[in-house]
Amino acid sequence: MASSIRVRATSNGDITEVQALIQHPMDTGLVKNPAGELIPAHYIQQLKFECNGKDVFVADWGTAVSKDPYVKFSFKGAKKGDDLKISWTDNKGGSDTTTAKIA
Amino acid sequence: MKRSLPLAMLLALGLAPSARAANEADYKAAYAAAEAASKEAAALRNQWTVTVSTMAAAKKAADGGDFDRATAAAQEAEALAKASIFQAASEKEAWKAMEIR
Amino acid sequence: MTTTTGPVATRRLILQGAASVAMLGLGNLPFAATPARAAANDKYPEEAFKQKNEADAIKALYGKTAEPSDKVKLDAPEIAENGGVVPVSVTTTLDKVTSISFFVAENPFALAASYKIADGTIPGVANRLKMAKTSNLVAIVEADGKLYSATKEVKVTVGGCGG
Amino acid sequence: MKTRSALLLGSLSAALVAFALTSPRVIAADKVDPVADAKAFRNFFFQKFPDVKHEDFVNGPYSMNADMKRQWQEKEEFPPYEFALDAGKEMFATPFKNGKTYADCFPNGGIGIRQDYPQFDAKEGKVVTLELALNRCREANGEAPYSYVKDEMASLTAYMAFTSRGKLMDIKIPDDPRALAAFENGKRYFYTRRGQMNFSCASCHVQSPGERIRAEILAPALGILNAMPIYRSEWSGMGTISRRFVTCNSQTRAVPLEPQSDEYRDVEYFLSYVANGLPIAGPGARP
Repeated sequence: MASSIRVRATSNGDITEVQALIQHPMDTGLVKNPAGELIPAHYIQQLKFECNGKDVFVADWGTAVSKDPYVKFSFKGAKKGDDLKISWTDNKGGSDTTTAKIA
Repeated sequence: MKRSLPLAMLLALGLAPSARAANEADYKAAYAAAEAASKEAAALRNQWTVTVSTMAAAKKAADGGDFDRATAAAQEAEALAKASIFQAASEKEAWKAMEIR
Repeated sequence: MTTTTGPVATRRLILQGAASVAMLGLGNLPFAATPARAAANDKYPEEAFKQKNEADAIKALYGKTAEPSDKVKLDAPEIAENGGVVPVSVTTTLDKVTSISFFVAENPFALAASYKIADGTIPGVANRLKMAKTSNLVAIVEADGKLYSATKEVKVTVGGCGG
Repeated sequence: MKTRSALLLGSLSAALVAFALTSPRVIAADKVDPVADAKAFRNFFFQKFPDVKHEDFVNGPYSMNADMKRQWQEKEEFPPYEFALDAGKEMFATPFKNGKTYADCFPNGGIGIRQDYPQFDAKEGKVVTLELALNRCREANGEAPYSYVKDEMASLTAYMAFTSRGKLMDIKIPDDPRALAAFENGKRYFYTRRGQMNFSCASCHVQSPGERIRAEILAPALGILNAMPIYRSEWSGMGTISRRFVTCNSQTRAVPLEPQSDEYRDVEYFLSYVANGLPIAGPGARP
């Protein structure tokens, strides 16, 4: 199955801009399904971006992050072709990881 | 304002006669009338969602034995169905008024 | 009601759901002794995400209070296109930034997201948050150990004409 | 207040224009004239919103409100329909059990043809929409049809729309009385009031585009289907044209018809034809 993480890392000069879109329901645990039962909470808690062995960006998420979450940030110190490792874990122990080349 | 006056009167008329407590027979008659009007509206492919939900409410009230509320709901459903039939008929020509020419 | 849960109904369900779960949450609040103000290390700030209102959440996460600063530029819409997907971003000219967090005051749980900024990472982030209703959106930036904040009100309501 | 008076002025001038136009056309009222209808339809919107670029009408509410447009452009950097698009591309290439694929059912292998749909099928004497053609292709190859309102159909149409992005809508009405009747039937459906709210499609999308219904801005009817299928934050999911028609009906408290029933196919035919010449912008993201 294709990875749940779509990432676009483009570098110009010393700054690499990273955009990530992750396929995840991000259920808050406060919503009822049509049958009236509460849909249990199921959301990504931590998302890590690692480059050249260093965590350049770590996101701690709560239940208020949108479904199919999106995040954008930039960082210095990487160049074209470097590997950017992205991994997330959710409150049910689910996880996924992918590696992208900086374009 | 002018158009909705007859509708309001229609509704009021429907409710007034059942002064004494409605019994199952009243409910059955009211529900049958509502069902006929609702089928006609559906046949004209112009049914309203509120007609369907009011019919369901009528049936639920009847199942619970509350024939007063059931008859009132059935009569309201009939009025709603009749309004949607009126709408379908009047719109046969009325739509041209809005057309961009 | 329509076959699928109409948009209005889901909003109401969310609010009702919030009340019931909140009661539940209080019942088994772990009174673990771990210091609430875990420094911004790798650990997931469980405690902070459990706080209802914004002040407690900030204290649980950072252990200090913030002062508004115009060096923190918070960008969010006047009227949210949809409460489920509100594009929000923050940039700052402050330096030595170690953390950026977003709080939605009126949400069931105020803390929405918190980011650890390594040195060499540009202090700025864009993301999409959920907002239960019209609320103050607060962005907090931790720079050189001090907290700076920016606040903006975002109007949120449902769409459509009823159904 | 400013928009209110602009709206008034707009509808006043439209009424004048309409009045001027009707007199010569009253005689020809019963003869269906799609070309004149389309021209009048487009001019109504071009005059009502003179500073909206013609091709921008396909962006619906975002052509009407700057703040909404900014929120949209931000989302378009990494749009939420990205997953549906990838899923659609994969599904489109996956062969059926009998080895054939969707490409065998469509001209040009199904790539870059969205702007030609819906088409009038002379054999059947009815309008065939893209969603219908996809399901017919599946059934012809022994596969079960997809629901018209669920994600699979949305993913497929999202991919096919993506391959036509930028191409101009190009709907043809053959000189066949049944095709003209279908166009007229679609036009009638568009202007007919329904539901307890007593609204027609035109009540919202012709009389008050740019106005708000609570959080949402109403899209102009011109080019309203060009960005279909759409990812709606409201549904936090993809929606096909069928799903949009069904939900619009329920909003006015009218019981929706079966997806892909004649009325829906004809109104899609009408709305697509009057948008000829405007670019395809699907898949779209909407509130």
